[in-house]
Order: sequence, then C-alpha cells, then structure tokens
Amino acid sequence: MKDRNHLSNIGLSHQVNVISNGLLDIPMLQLLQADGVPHAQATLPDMTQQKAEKILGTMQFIRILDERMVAAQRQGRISFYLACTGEEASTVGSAAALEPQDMIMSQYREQGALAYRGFTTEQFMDQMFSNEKEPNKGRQMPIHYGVKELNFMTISSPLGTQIPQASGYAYGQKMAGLDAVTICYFGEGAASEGDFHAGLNMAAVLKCPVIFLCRNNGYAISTPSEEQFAGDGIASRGIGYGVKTIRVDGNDVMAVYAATQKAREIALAEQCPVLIEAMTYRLAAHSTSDDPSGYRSKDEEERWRAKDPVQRFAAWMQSKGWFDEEQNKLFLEQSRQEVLSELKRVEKVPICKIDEIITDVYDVPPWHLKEQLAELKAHIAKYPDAYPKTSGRL
Amino acid sequence: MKDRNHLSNIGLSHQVNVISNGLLDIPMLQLLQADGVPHAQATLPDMTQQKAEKILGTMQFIRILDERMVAAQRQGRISFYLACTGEEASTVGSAAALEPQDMIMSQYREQGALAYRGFTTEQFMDQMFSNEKEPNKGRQMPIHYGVKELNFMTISSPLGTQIPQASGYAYGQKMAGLDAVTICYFGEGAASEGDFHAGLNMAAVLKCPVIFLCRNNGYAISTPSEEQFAGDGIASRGIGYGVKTIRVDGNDVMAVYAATQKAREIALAEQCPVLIEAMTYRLAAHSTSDDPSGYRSKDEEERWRAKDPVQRFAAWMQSKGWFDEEQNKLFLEQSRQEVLSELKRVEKVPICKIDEIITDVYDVPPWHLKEQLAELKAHIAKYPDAYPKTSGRL
Amino acid sequence: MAKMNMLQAVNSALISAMTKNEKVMVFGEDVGHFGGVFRATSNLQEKFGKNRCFNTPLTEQGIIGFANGLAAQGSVPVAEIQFADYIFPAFDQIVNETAKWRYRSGGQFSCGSLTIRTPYGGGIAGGLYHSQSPEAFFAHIPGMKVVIPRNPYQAKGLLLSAIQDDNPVLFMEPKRLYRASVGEVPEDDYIIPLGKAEVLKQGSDISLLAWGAQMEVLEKAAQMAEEQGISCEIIDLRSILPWDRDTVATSVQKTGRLLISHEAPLTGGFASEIAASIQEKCFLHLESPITRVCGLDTPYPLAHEKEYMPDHLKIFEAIKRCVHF
Amino acid sequence: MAKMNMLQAVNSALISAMTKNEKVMVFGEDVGHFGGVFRATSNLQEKFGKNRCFNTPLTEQGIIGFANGLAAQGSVPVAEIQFADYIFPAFDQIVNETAKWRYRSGGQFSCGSLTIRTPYGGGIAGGLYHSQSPEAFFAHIPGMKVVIPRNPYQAKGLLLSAIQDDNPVLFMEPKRLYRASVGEVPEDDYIIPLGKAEVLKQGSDISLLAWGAQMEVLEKAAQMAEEQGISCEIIDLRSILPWDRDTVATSVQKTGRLLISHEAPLTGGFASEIAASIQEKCFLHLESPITRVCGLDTPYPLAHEKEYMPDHLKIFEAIKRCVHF
Ligand SMILES: Cc1ncc(C[n+]2csc(CCOP(=O)(O)OP(=O)(O)O)c2C)c(N)n1
Ligand SMILES: Cc1ncc(C[n+]2csc(CCOP(=O)(O)OP(=O)(O)O)c2C)c(N)n1
Ligand SMILES: [Mg+2]
Ligand SMILES: [Mg+2]
Repeated sequence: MKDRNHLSNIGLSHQVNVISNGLLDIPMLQLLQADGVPHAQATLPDMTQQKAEKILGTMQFIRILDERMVAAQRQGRISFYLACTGEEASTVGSAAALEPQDMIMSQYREQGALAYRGFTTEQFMDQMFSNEKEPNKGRQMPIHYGVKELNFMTISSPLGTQIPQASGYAYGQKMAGLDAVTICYFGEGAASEGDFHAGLNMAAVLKCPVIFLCRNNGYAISTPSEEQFAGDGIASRGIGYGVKTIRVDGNDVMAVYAATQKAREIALAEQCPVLIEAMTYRLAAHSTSDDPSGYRSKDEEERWRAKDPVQRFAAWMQSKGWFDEEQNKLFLEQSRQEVLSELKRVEKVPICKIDEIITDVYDVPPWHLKEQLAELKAHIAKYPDAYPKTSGRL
Repeated sequence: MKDRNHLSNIGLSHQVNVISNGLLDIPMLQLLQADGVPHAQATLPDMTQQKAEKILGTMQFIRILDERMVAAQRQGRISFYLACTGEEASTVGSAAALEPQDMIMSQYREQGALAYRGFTTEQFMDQMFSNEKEPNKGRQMPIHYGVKELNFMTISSPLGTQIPQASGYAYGQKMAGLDAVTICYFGEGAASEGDFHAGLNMAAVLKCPVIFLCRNNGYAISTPSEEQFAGDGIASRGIGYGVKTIRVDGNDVMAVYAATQKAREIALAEQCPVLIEAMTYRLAAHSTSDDPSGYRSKDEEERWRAKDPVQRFAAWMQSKGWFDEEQNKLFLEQSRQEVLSELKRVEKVPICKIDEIITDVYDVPPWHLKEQLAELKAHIAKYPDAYPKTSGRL
Repeated sequence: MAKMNMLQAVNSALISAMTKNEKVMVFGEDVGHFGGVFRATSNLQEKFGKNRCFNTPLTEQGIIGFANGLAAQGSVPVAEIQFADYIFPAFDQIVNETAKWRYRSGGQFSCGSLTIRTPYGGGIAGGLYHSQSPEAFFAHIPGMKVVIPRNPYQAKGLLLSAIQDDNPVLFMEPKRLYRASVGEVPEDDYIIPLGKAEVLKQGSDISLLAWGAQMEVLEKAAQMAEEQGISCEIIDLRSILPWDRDTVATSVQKTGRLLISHEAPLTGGFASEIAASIQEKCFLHLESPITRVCGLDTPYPLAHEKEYMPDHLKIFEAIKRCVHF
Repeated sequence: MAKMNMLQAVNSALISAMTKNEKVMVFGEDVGHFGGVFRATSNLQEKFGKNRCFNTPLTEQGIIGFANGLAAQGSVPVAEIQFADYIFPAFDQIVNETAKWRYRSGGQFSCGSLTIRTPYGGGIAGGLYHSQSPEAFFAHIPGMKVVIPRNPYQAKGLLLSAIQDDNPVLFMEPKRLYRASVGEVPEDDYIIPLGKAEVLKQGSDISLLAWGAQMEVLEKAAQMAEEQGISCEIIDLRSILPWDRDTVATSVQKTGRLLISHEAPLTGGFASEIAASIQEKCFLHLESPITRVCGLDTPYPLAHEKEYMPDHLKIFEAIKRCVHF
C-alpha cells in the first residue's frame, strides 16, 4: 500500500501569517494596443492573411447579426435575442485557435465561435424562428444553438451546468485517444455556481483536456462583478484548483488567439485543464428583455466602446495592408442584406409537425407518450383553428 | 450612477504567461514542536493554566469517549460511532479561542468543540442512544449532536450544506449587531461540494463574520486528498475568493488556538470571513462502518501517531510545571468510569413517545399528520408486541 | 384599495413586511438596485438599505443555503429564485436542510421564518427553461409549505401569510399573470390563511380544481360548459402543501365528479396526489373517474407550446367526457 | 448459476458490462481502489484500470455533470451516488440536463448511455439521511427511466438492461437487501426488460403492488392474508418510469382491488400516480378504494423507525380493510 503524506510540500512558519488578496497579481495579456498597434515587447502569434480575414469577417458578421436581430425582436418578429456586442474577440479569437474536432460547450453569448465554425445565416435564422429545419426542432428559445456536425453542443439555459459536463466530455475524448480538446465558455456570473467549482476541480484531479474560457464582462444581468465576487476575478481561482491559468485582454483578438493556442497546446500535451479569463465588457443589454440604463452609466459604456475589439483588429490588419476599405464596406452591406433576406425567407418556414412534440424524450416514445400524442392529435383535429401552426399537417 | 471598472487593479503583460501551482507556497503555522517544545522563533499566545488544563482535559476526555464508544458499537450497544482520534487539537484548540455566544456549525467530527463548550457525558450518551432526553428527540443517528443552549447547531449528514448556512447565520449576527461570530467546520472532502464554493464566495461578497475551519485530515473515507484536489490544499482557494486565510498545524493545539484567536479578531473587527486550514490526520477509521486497512498503510498511520496532538500539548504543560502525572491518571480513570457508568445508565432511558413522530415537521401538526398519527396509534394498540419501544406509552 | 397588477401586489406585500419587521431581508439574483428581472423588488433597496435588500452572487444553492442559516439565526429571509426552472441547484438545501431542520433538531432550531419566492409556469414563449411548474417536487417534501396565488389580491395576502408563517414556504408566482392580472388590492396589510382552498363558484355537476395561472383557464372552460348546461363548481387550491383535502372532498361528495388541471407534466404531478386521496375519501360518491388535464410528459417545448398547454378547450372536452361518462 | 447476494449481483453485472464494452466507466465517491462503501464496485479498478473505474472528488453535482458530458461524448458512464439521500445536489444536473438533453437538441445529442446507481431505503437504523426513498421525485421527470430491483437475480438483469438502454436510467438499489437477499444468479449475461412489471403470484381478491425491498414485506403480508382466506395477486412494478400500467390494470380488472406500498412519504409518492391512473382506467371494476400503505409524511426518524415503516402488519390490516370495504 502506498505511503502518502499530504504535508510533503508544505513549509513551516512560526508567526500567524494571514494570507490575503493581492498576493497573486495576475496580469492581463495584451498584444495589440487599443489603436491596433502591437506593444513593443509583444511577440505576435503567426497568423495568415486568410485567417485574419476570417476572424475579422466573423466578428463583423456577428456584430451585424446582433444589430439586425435586436431590431427584429423590437419589431416583434422574433421573441427573444441576446447580443454579444463588445465581446466578439473573446469568442472568435478563441474559436480561431481551435481545431474543428474540438468540442465547443458554450453558455449563450458565443455566437462568434459558432459563426467561426461555419454556421450559416440561414442556420441562425432557422434557430431564431424555431422552425422545422432547425436541427434542435425548435424546442428552445432563440439563441439556444446546437449543431452536431460543427461539434457545437446544444446550449441549455441553466447557468454553469456545462462546466462539469465539459470536464466529462474531455475525459471521454482522452479515453477515446482523440486528438481533440473541449472548450467550455461561461460568464463570470456563472462562475459563482457550484457547478463551476465541481467542474474545475474534477478536471484538475481527473486530468481532462479542457479549456475553460471565462468571459469576465463585468456584469451578470444587472449584478456588477464587485457584487459577484471579492477575489481577483476568476483567474485567481485557477491556482486554488491547481489549474494552469491565463488572463487575457478579451477585447484583443490577437491576445485571445495566442492564449487559446497556448492553452490548447498544454491541454493536449499534458492532458490537463487550462483556465483562461478574458477581461471584456458587455456593451449590449443583457438580452432583449433587459435595459442596462437602470444599472450602469453611459460614461462607463462609452469608455468601453472606445476599446472596440473589431476596430482594434481592423486597424492592425490595415497596418499589415490586409484591409481594403471598399471591399469591407461591400462585405458589410452584403452581410446585412443576407441577414435580412434570410430572415424574411425563413420566417415562413413552418414549425415541426405535432408528432415531434413527443419524440426525443426517450429514444423511442413509450406507451404513455404515444397515448398522449394520439389524444392531442384528436383534439387538434376537433379544433383546428385553435392550433393553426400544427393543425394543417396532422 | 456609479462608474465601475473591473480592470482597475489589473496590470498588463505582453507575453503569454501561464500561472500555475506552487506560486503561493502557503506555510503552516506551528508553535510547538512534536515534542512540545516551542519553536525558538515562535511567540506563544497568552494562555492561563486553567485554560490549558481545560484544553488538555477536553482532548483527553474526547479520546476516552471515542475509545469507549467504538467499543460500545462493537458490542452492539450503539448502532454507529465516529471518532476524531488524532484530530482533537483542531477542534478543541479552535473552540477554546471562541466565546460562548459564537455559533458552532460543525460537520460531524467535532465532538472536541462540543465537549469544550460543556456538553456533559450524560448528554453525549443521551444522543448516542437516541432517547427521549436527547434535545433532538433521537431522530438522527448517533453523533448528530445539537444543543441550542451551547450555541451548537444540530448536525446534518449531507456534507458541505452547513457552509453557506454559516455565512447566512453570520450575516444575521452582523445585522443583529451581536458581538459574535460563527465558526463552520468541515473536512477537505466536503470542500469539494458546490456548497463550499457558494458559502465562501457569498461570505466574502456579503462580508459575513464567519470562520471557516477546514480539517484537512488527508482522507474522505477511502479517498486520499490527492484524488480530492490537485491544488495546494484548501488554503490556496481562499485567495481566489478574496478571503483571508491561515494554514495551521492541526496537531498543534497552541497553533490552532493562536490562529483561531486571530481569525476571530479579524472576523469581528473587519466583519469578514476568515479561512483556516488545519493540517491533520484521521488516525481513526472513518466511522465504525469503515476499515482503513483497505486503503492505507500501517506505516503511514504510525508516522502520524507520532505526532499525537494530546501528548504534544501535555509535554508543553509539563515543561510549564502545569501537569501532574498522578492527578492526570486519576482524571483519565474517572473519565473512563464516568463514560461507562453513564452509558449503562442511559441505555435504559426510553425513546420518545410515539406522538413525537409527527411533531416538529411543522410548527403545529397539520390535519394529515394528525390523521396519520391517529391511525398509527390505533395500529400499535392492536399489535403492541410488534412495537415494544412505544406501545407501552400510547 | 388600489388597482395593482401581480408584481405590484408582491412588491406591496414585501414593503409591508419589511416595514413592520426589520428582521425581514430580501435577496437573490438582481433583486437589489435593479429590483429583480421582473421588478418585483423595485425600490426595496432604496427604501430599506443595501443590508436588507441585496444582490447575491449567482448561485441558487448558495442563496438557499445562506437563507437557511439566516432563518435559523432568527432573521426573516425572503429569498428570490429568478425562475422556478433554476431552483433545482438548491434542491438539496431545500429537501435535506430547510424542510428537515426543525425535525432533526427536535424543534430546537428551525428555518420556519424562510420564504422562497419564485416565478413559475408557461405561456410566455419561454421554452424548456423559462416555463416549468415544479410544484409537485416540493409537495413530496414533508416540512415544506407550498403556496400559489391566482391574482394580485391573493398574491399579497398569501405572501404576507407566508412571510409571517413559522414554517418554510415556497411561494410560486404565476409569471404569466405578473402584468396580465390586475385587480383591487388593499394598500393595508391583510392575510389569507395558508392551507385553505377557496370555492370560487358553486356548482352541482362537476368540481374543477386548479391553482395559479390555471384558474383563469378553468374559468373559461367552465363558462363553455355552463353554456352547455353543465354546472361547474370551481375551486382554487391555493396551498399545495399541506392541501385542503376537506374542501375538495366536500365538493366532490356533492358533485360526484372531479377534474384537476395543472401545467406540469401529468405523471407524478400533484393532481395524482389529489386524485389518489379523493378516490379514497369519496369512493362511493364518484360517478365518473377523476380526470386530470395536465401538461404532456415531455420537457416544455417552445414551438409547440400552444399544443402542450392544458388550455380551456382541452378542459372543456374533458368536462364533457366526465359528465357524460 | 451461483449463489450471490445483491452486492455480488451488482458487481457481476458491472464486470460483464465493462468486459463487453470498453466504453463503460464506473466512478463515484470511494468506488475506486476501495470498491465503494458497500463494496459493490470491488475489484473493478484492479480489473479494468484506474481510468475506467475511479474515485471522484466529493461532489454529487459534479459527478452527474461529469457523467452527463461523458455520456454525450459517447462513453457509457455508470455513476454511483453513495446514498440516495445525497443525490439532491445533483438534482439540477438530472432534471434540467440529463433528462432534457436529447429533447432540447432534437435528438442530435443525448445522455442516453448514462446509468446512475444509488442505494436507497430504510430499515438499517440510518435515520433521516441514510434511509430515504426518493423515487417519486424522479418519476416526475420526463426523459428519465427509474428502475428498482427486488433481489439479486433481478438486480443483475435489470442493471445490465439499464446500462445497455439508450436512455438515462436511475437504478435504485434497496440497500437493506444488499447482503440480506441471496439467490441464484447466472454468471453469464442476461437482461430483464425495462418498463415491464412482473406478476409474482396470481390471486383473485386483491392486487398488491410494490417494488424493491418492499416486495418482501408485501409477500409476508399476503401470506397472512391468504391464511385468512384472502387470495392476493402480487406484482413487482420494477420500473417506476415509464411504468407498466397495463399489467397493473389487467390485474385490477380481475381482482377489483388495489393496494400499493412504498417506504417514501405518502403525499406525492409514486403510489399516488398509480392510484390516479388506475382509478381512471379501472373505474367500473373497482370494488373498494385504492389503498396506499406508505411512509408517514415526516422526515425518516431513527428512534421511531419501526413505527414509521409500512411493515407487513400495516399492510395486512389494510388488505383486510380493502377486502371488507
Ligand atoms: C441556474 C441559472 N440561474 C439563473 C439564470 C438567469 N440568468 C440568465 S443569464 C444570467 C446572468 C449571467 O451572467 P454571466 O454568467 O456573467 O454571463 P453574461 O450574461 O455576462 O454573458 C442570469 C442570472 C439562469 N439562466 N440559470
Ligand atoms: C452530500 C454527501 N455526500 C456523501 C456523503 C457520504 N460521506 C460521509 S462522510 C464522507 C467523507 C467526508 O470526508 P471529509 O469531508 O474529508 O471529512 P472527514 O471524514 O475526513 O472528517 C462521505 C463521502 C455525505 N454524508 N454527504
Ligand atoms: Mg458576465
Ligand atoms: Mg477528510
């Protein structure tokens, strides 16, 4: 039987030492300055023009999508939306550092990662309208994306639940011997949930190749981070779990890209978790149900608007000669058009037939669900006008 | 509206810095060496002879109680027991640094704190036999103590639940303007529960005067701490929450006393939480249902037996001239006698009348419970022999 | 009296309770300065200070754990869970702690002063996680009380009762009615007793039983039935645990028929307990099987929400089936 | 065939499953080297390595969260919760995640391969927190299956079914029988279908229904009743969700009477669902009210455990009341 000594690495002191905050001083990785000029001391990661264009294009597309969808919600065309304006770099930059076989388990504000993976405008619209072409069959609210082909796990609303799940998913990848990691996104608010604690600790102990990426955007709905935790952000917790940790400027897509590359490298090589804290700011309202003017100042927002991640990266590209103003204008215009025309087109796609109300509860519907469906269909047939979305296709 | 900046205390770096374990190096406070001689550099806390005697007496009493109760369980006289052998200093030393008005919320291995508060042998026996004199009415298994007069909250088996509860209790004390804190005990295993995370974070954010005392005794039943966490014990987590933290040698009652005094001082003065990690070892089996020979070596146990906290403190007292060998022998003998005679006496005390089966579910039993009781009583009256413990006193 | 919607009624109850008893504290996610995502706690922080009305970190298990300790200490916590769908991380703290605290301590300690408020229910295009009606889970927890109001007047009176009551109460608010239901509400304090159902309308052919937002639906169905000459007795259960079996049994002994409706899935929903008890209590009076009109045994779907819901048409059909059994 | 107790039968099933499919992984608190506090997972780590059978940190929400992710990835997790009393911290992961995963993703992803094993039930002097029977909470969760075996033979066959089944299964093991129940068990693989009740004994006067450890008690009561000339039909429900309504209804249509027994508290227990469904399905056949003999509506008490339990005497009395209604 192995002899264990849980004191082996611990030194002695003979005075009452109170360890407190401020001990760690975790700096934030920034490569590009706000104006897009690299810091003198910074070593930029390798990046091709093509990759840079994809990153910028994705960030710009997402910004447009957000604008249009918020407007569509105001017009009553969709019931709900949730924008990531101001945070595009955290999710697009990190997704760009991954491989397609890596699993993405996200919270809900990571449309950037999804778009980077190749989710199309049409697919976005299908989800928003909960229609029958949506692979999740329209069962959840708008923005709860999920698509197996892109290794993007279907989102669920309960916060934090994906964190231990990501540890388990990554453990499975490791056991299967895959050359793949899992990335798990969450907000600094969600990091208060017990599941965060469970997920990080288990990943550390069970050595799961998972990247935890916390978007610390200063708010959880109306709750500012100073009422969410008293420590030094989320990064300072990594040490406690024995999880390697990187803090990064979430508005600097280059820094996020570099940090995530490094994290993936470590996670795969050492088969262990890495925590990234991306410092950013939610410029948008929490969702279309929210109005931030009730809890924060315009000045504060303005200060952050000046740190726009999209502009910063565009400026850098410009300095590289990779940015054509005219072409970009065209791209933006086309994207806007595409969103609008897809929106219009998809609006008309019907929802799933009523039979789908009972599928996927189990692999095969058991007797009680079949009975309930039969009753329901008979009822709809009796009152077709009351259930117009399904009565036409019983 | 207040302007907030959640980046205000964060510096920049321009290279990918991976922060990892070992950064903190949290030492362990030790005042007395294993042989009871104070470290040269140590400043001992003030301690009167009377206090020292009470501390030693309590530790010795608890050791005897544990021995006798484990034996009683083997004889089938009680159904279950859980010893704290080897860990007496962590709980007695900390309880000794508190005031009677401080609330104790414990896990289950803190009989030392309870005895220090003045819980009598008879009271211990009443609880062990679940009899009608037990203030908790014998509803829980042995060792689930609780006594309002001593400000010792009734123990519950689910691990970790008392941690956020202690934060709430302490918040209530603060709001009531009391000169009191709450101490919350738990094991390093329980610290993996989500409730630990919630409790520490809430205490830090809401500034609750609570002392969290983690007994890191190397095991959670069979699970060694290396399979429980990958960080540097529990202390390293304190920093992440912004909670002041002290690591202490849990087998040095003087160090535990000094650390807890300091923690109480801070908690009261600053109205904030303090975390203490007491490094110790569970010499006993987890409980009478457990046999540690299945998961750890005798050698390992022996190494820790040499660090006996009771002997260490007795040796120090001897060096002060506060320890009379003969008198102590007498005390030990008397304690043994008292435990045995109380055990015998209390064994015969009846359990509560059957009416108590439905009280305390609500403040007043509602109709359905009254109905169920009436039915039950009629049934017992019909089969008195089948329910011998209650049928005599319907 | 003033016209209030249900949110205003809840807010008014909280103001009353906090004014009368300084031990009352209100907390949860976003309930502080912002007043909660539905604004049920508007202005409380302004009026009573940050110590008595505050945001918590985002952790339901922490909120209820904290509230349990606070209650045991002698304060009067009113904890909000932002949506009933998010109460499950706190399930252990509720089942094993809140509800068992008094019993396990022989009455020495208790969480009796705790009230947990949470919006529940469907009909707002909320899909799987903003629509659930989890009352049945809590009705299987001895030690808890579970209360659901149907309109603003009931909301204020029952909430004040819940806060005063010396037992932990889960107070579930039908969020679909938050703004939709408007009525006269006294500005002064008043209480409506817990554990008592209310017969809203006398009738002779069938007893209809529900709670919360489902009462409206029941009334609409009853109206359709009345037009066909079926006389309906309508009962609002109001308290799910302990529930008022006598009022229901008395009604069924008169009408000989019972229909129960809730939004939650059928299997294991609280209608099953009522049906089981009433078939026993009223066996010789029943003229047709007790009927349940409930949610389907599926998660709550978004696109098929309309089809999923136990609406007035389904209830109307079931009433007819029952009466013409 | 070999004589095995229930722990050995469970262990044998786990060995079979892990041998046949290398994706099967077994984990939980103390299940690794030690083999679990009841030793149900003995020798698995030795046989299959530390990667496939391992201790987890002490966090039930983490265990099930981790298991959910692992299942969604395509592995076959068999997670242990040390006592059913400690499953509640994982309730959110089960209700909101495990059970809804397939539905919310339109069948793209699922936790179908997950099995959760947990010992449940009273009669072992365990008091409030080592005695609970929480099956009813899980029976109200669409998407879950809930299975409870009554003896070693059933345990192995049903557990192998549960692990194979492409739906998440909560497998509850009556710990009172772990060592007490011994019987012949094939050493080879075999499966017993989920969702099917078993009629253990034909009878004509009354149908008696239960599951798990309560089957023994039922049989003892039935014997007493038979001695008084009452012919009992005995049914083991085995699957609580989905449950086999047809088998129960067929029996009740024959006997005209139904008694259901479980250890869990009466109110909102699963007997209520059965009673509600059967009174509807068999209305015209019932000769007396459906009777429930269950735990009291209190936490599970230690000192009064004997009085609390729905024992054979209480059931015997209820049978007589039922038959002589
Ligand atoms: C378990 C749970 N509790 C509460 C909510 C309601 N809720 C939705 S988003 C949100 C704030 C999340 O903040 P954060 O994690 O920081 O992410 P951000 O919105 O800033 O991206 C809350 C409280 C939820 N979805 N799930
Ligand atoms: C929620 C919960 N899960 C599991 C258990 C079973 N259990 C009882 S004690 C224990 C180990 C606790 O270890 P630790 O916290 O280190 O305390 P120690 O026994 O070492 O004092 C376990 C797993 C429990 N009581 N509660
Ligand atoms: Mg945030
Ligand atoms: Mg321990």
